[in-house]
Amino acid sequence: MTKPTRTSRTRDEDKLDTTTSPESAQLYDPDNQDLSQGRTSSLNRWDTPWFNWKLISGTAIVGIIVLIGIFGRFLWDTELVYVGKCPLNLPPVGFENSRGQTGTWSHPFGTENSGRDMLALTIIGAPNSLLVGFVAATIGIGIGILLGFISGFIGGLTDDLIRLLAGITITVPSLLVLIIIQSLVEQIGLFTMATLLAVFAWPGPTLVIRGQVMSMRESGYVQMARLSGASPLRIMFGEIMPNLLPYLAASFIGSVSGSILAAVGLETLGLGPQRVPTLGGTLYFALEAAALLRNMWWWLGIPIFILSLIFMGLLLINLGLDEIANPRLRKATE
Amino acid sequence: MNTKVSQPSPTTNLLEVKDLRVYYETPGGDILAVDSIDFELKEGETLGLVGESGCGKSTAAMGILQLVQPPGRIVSGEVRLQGKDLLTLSEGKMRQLRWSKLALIPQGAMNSLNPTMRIYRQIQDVILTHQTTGSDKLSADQIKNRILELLRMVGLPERIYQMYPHELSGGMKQRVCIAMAIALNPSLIIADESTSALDVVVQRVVAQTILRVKQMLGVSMIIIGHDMGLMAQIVDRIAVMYAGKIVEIAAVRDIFNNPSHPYTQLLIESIPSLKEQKPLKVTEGLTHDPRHPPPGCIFQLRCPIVTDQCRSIAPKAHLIRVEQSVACHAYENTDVARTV
Amino acid sequence: MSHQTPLSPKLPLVTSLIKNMLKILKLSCLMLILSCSALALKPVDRTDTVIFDAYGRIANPYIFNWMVPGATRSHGMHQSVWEPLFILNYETDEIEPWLGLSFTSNDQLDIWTLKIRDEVKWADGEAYDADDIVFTIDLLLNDETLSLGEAANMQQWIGSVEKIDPLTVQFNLKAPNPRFQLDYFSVRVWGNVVILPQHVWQDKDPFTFDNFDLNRGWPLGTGPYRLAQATETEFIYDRREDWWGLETGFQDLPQPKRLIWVVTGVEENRSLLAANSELDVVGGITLGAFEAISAMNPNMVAWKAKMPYVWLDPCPRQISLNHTIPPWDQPDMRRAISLIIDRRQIVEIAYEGTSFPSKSIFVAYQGMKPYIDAIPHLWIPETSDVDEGKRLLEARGWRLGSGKNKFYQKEMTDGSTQTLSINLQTNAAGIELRRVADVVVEQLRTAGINASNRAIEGATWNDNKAFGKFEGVVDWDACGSVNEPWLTMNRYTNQFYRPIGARAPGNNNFVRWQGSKADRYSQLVAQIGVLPLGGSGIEPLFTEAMQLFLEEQVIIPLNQAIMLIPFNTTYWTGWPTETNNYIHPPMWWMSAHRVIHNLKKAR
Amino acid sequence: MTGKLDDRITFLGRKLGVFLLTVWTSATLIFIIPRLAPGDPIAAMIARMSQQSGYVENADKIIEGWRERFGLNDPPSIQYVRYLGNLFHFDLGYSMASFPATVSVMIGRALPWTVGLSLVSILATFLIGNFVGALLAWQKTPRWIKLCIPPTMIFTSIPGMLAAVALLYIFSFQLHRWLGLSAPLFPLRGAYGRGLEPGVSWPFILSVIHHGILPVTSIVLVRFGYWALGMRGMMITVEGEDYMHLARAKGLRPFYILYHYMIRNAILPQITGLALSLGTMVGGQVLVEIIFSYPGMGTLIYTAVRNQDFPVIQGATFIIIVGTATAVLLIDLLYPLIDPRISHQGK
Repeated sequence: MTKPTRTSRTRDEDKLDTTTSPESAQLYDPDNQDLSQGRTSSLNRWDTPWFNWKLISGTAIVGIIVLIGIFGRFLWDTELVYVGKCPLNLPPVGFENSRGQTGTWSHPFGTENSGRDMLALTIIGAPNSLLVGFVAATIGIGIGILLGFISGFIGGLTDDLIRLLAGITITVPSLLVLIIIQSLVEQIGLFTMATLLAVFAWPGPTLVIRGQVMSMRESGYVQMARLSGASPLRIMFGEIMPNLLPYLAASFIGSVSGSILAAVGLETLGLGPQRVPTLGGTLYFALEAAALLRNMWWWLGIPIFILSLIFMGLLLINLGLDEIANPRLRKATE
Repeated sequence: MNTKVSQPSPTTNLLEVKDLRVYYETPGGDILAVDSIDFELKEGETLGLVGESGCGKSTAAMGILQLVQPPGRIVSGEVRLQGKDLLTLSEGKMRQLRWSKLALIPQGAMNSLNPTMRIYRQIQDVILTHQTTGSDKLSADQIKNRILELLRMVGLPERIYQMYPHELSGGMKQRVCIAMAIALNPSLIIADESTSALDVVVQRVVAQTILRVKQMLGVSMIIIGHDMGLMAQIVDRIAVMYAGKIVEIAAVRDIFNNPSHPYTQLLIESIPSLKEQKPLKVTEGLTHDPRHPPPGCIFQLRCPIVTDQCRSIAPKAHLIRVEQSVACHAYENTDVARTV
Repeated sequence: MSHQTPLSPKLPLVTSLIKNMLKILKLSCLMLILSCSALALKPVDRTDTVIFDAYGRIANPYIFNWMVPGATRSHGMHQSVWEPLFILNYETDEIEPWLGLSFTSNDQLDIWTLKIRDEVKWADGEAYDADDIVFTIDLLLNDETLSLGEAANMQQWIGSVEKIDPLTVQFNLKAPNPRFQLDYFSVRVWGNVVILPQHVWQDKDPFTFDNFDLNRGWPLGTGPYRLAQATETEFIYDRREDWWGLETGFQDLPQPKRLIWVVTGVEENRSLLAANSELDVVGGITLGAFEAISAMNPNMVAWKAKMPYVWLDPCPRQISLNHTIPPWDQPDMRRAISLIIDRRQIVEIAYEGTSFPSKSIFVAYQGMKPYIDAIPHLWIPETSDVDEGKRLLEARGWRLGSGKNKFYQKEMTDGSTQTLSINLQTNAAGIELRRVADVVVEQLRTAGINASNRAIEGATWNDNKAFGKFEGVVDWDACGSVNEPWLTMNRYTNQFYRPIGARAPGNNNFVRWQGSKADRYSQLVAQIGVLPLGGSGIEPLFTEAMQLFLEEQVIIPLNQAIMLIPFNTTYWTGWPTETNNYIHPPMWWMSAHRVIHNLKKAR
Repeated sequence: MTGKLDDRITFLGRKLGVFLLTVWTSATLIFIIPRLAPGDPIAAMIARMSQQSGYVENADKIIEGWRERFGLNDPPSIQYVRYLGNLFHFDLGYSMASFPATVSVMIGRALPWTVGLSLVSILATFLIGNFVGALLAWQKTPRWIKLCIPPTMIFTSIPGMLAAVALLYIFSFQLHRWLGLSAPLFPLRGAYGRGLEPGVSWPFILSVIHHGILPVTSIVLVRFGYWALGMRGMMITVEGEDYMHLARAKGLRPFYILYHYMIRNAILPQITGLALSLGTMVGGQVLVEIIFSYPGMGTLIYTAVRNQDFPVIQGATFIIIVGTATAVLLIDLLYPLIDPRISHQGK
């Protein structure tokens, strides 16, 4: 029996190699794949699962907001986000406020009742919101990965303990803890805020990653790796991690939007950073000043629109990643 | 239940498939999963459909059942069941025809039963769905008795009735599927790789059950699979598929004794034998891109006897002896009577 | 008091567990199934009803014991059911009699005699007399824990109280107090001591008695209305045709047949209610909201007919710097801040023009005018003087940083460089102080001080002040005086000085002002404290004390507090306004009795 | 059903153990956490009094009196033991900020509203979300529906309270003006109409429903998308299952397949989420309740936290903790009954 040398072969040949095993005459493929899947992916280099319009458009939306944050400050005077730098209550260009003032090009998005410029707020506030979300999610998912892997891989008492910890964190009302921690912290900046939110961002990912790790631990290739004497670290990061990657990416993005939502919620209650312009903080001022009633729709409308954009972008990225992680979803949308 | 009402077709063919094409749409072009296949099935006959994975045999079955799922689609062809072209039927008409005329014993027996429904309900729902509103409506008791009878027929104990699928073994599940398939006395049962996921002993049991049921009911069957050994024992004729085309179709005996198409020969040769160790020939050669089949013969890339003609002209099916037709240029001059 | 289980009865474990769980369940069900009030409400026309704003959520709507601190009383009770003895009228600066006729003292100001009206009756027909007053005061005097409302104050001043005759009560004070009537019996601000019906309260535990049983007529009061229904969000009062005041000819019955106080929620919400004429009086709202509802409903009026519409609230806003933390321990440094701050900009931005810069440390009421006007040269100039402020900073060795660091810096003795910075704490409960602080912070930063602000929860904010854990706060702790200066001045005397880490009593002098000038100031204030109200000897003492106070820049006054109280004239007229100023306008004060009697049907 | 009795008892014991441990630890945390913040609840209470009346004389004496009364001068260990003891009796004590109301009474009054609001909105969200998700994934859904649904998901990206404000503005304030009606379509505030007595009467019930529509809508609007996306994913997974293939081959009616084969299987994981939402619902919807002046638990807890009203924070959060932990416990215990594939034998 001539064993073919693997090195020079393409993936397709390998596949063929297994389809006709020498042990039986069965033309047996364990996956029972039909023609529509599997082969197509390797045939066209543009046909990778990562080339997903949802992922791309979502990334584009988020990217634009980041770019505005980076380059906007060179194009617009961002000092205008501070109190008293502009006339109060101006409408956006082309509109009129209830006092009959019309919008001017010096404040194209209008201003609010403390004389903050809405355009500057957008330029500074939108990336700030994203930043808080990303930092909180990074910490949260980081802890989630660490604990999830430990829990799922080691199991036993450690697993019980971590699950208990997660359970408790989920049961204790976050608002209570956040308000109290805030009173202990000297000055609340974006990073403090993000760290606070991360305290509540980890249990979800931990539990889910734990489940995934546990099911993967039992899967064939991990067993094989273990039999071949790979170290647990190598198995974790060499074998399991790459397979979890699209999934982790999706839950990271989910965690980003969750953290942004939580941050905006806190800010909207007036519990955010003080002098740092944030979208939630703008909403707080708008709600406290009865902006709707005053027909200052731009005051609420612009932050809500930006937030919706951010969330939509993240949602699209998440859906895209979901489809990459789960080919069935992809199939359904093609 | 009387299934043989009328036969407008003058022949005794139960099923005629003509030029059936099923393509899958992909960004890189259509995959020709089933590319113009023709065959017929007589009353009471059993046809085996063999071929390697991905050759389109299951797709062909789905084409007959009209259950091709997007992105797949039936491009053209005729599927005549008792003379009626199924492809022209409306969705509703087709739905009524399914199972009452055309039943399926699915592949992947492990997961073919709804995990959240008890066994009896899954059998009961086909009976209830296809029950005409008229006088032959069965009472609850009658239905229950019928289900128990079906379970007995496939050799399952009565307690199965109340169970959930996860409580059954793979073989038992597959026999439940068989019981379900015969619930309405269909004219044709398609068994799609019904035994492939089972271990060898259970495979035999299931195969025997299929055989027994077939003998009891005299139903026509298409059995799809890749275990030539198993096939030999249950089917009357075998159709060999390669890359969406039927390359050879013949009676079981002829396939084994006189495998004519080079691909069939490779298949037969690869059946292991204890007496001699044979090299694995099928592994040689390349498969083509299913979206862009090469001009000429479909098997040219792997064919040991390939000629220049094969690379440009697609071979027609040649009837080399009674009931054995082969699509290969090698038999150009041995045509017995007519092309199929 | 038992130390093991304050306020929790001991029961056998299982019984109490089940009992308590059932209790919550039962209450939940009861609330839905059973009617809360036994008296069916008869329908009353909207035109005969006045609807008031009861502000935010009422924590315990079924407790009408005003002496426990959690109980609410401004949801109609002390505006329509419980009547005051006297009312201080801010507009006339007079103390008007109501249930009381006169309250006079001896020359030493330590024996006060109260005479009340004849024929005053509780709603159940019992007489309201000296016994009730003596009972109430004794109850407060006997509270060793000092935890009942006003108990501490009563015990601070009153040695004994005695009934002279059914309509006369004599208070024997521990020390002279010229403000005894004013502070505790005249609705000086918001409310005052409410007299309890002895025949209801005599056998009750004043700490836990809820005083709520509509069938028995509780809460019992003397006013022209009785509580008809109390729910989570609504308090309905119906007119009593047998009010004592009608029978004695004191006053006619008020015109409204029904008064309703509703819990309104956020500003949007109550503004919309007002615009829809579902609310006749709105609690304070912002200028923007007022302009919006005025545009929708032309019948809205406020204290002033035009911009800025507002009425002054008694508690002016200020910055308090911690006198123990360098560099703010230097009066010059504090003054520099005061000079740099542009009070008019604060008013324009934080209040959108609806407030007024504070000239003095006092509220600019009619009654305070003589004192404020007495020393015009001492008060804060109209405009800011940033240059002078910077000069003061530079005189103290601070140098403006260059380039990136634009803040003032100073080489310290240990060689390090310190940046001039200040953190201002505000109470997160309201947005107003935060907005003021936001403006101040920008002004200070522009001038070269690295200022920041931080809103913190009320309880923490309060503690930080009391224990001295702050650099600066935006607050209103000079609040107190409304028609005489002593009360505010007394809050900064050295008797209240506590070191950092010890609680400043009642947040008095929490800035921790001390030293020889503070001592002299305290002496002067003590002398003012025993002079009769409005007495001629006050002025020289006052002038000297304020001079010391301002030299030291003990606090930095910012602006007057404001209240924009919209009234809806669709159904009712006769609301107090600047041109019809028979009384001050806050409708959550006990003085609202005057307004309710003055309302006229609009159609 | 292969589990032996012993295994089941061990399983039950472990789950109960985790339940009790969670409740105890969380209860301890909610004892400690509020006390970490600097600030004295009693002083805060007096400070609020001073906000009403300008200046409270003798505040320090009053504070001392009330601290003693609430046992706040005792060492923390004694307070803790007393607290646990009281919790064990389910005795939640008196509120500090609104003494002498007991925490039980305050919760008892707030709970029905929150449970009512949350229950309706959670169930509605669950039903609508899963229905929409199912429609999105179902092959036979008309194309126009599939095109119409995704835009509604935009609401998912708006914080709930903003949706509440927007709804309030449109339906309670502007719409009737645009339509020329004299009264708003929906009430602006509260849980039931003015002048109605709570009780079992049609006007009251109708009024409760009328008042509940906007709050419920604002919650449903922002939440249903999450359910829909989850359901869609599950449906697509189910769609690819072999039994779906067989179901179609069986010639079953499309709706029958949708309900009995797809939804029944796809909804199982969603039920876990539902149970968790139901467990946490006693916490209320802080922002939405505040905006609609809805007298529920969310407002109660929010106010208590801001006032540092220890007993109310502890009492209310304890109920949430017990609720959540019970939901988790019940999921573990009851899920095998819902999903026949899973038995107690699981790891």
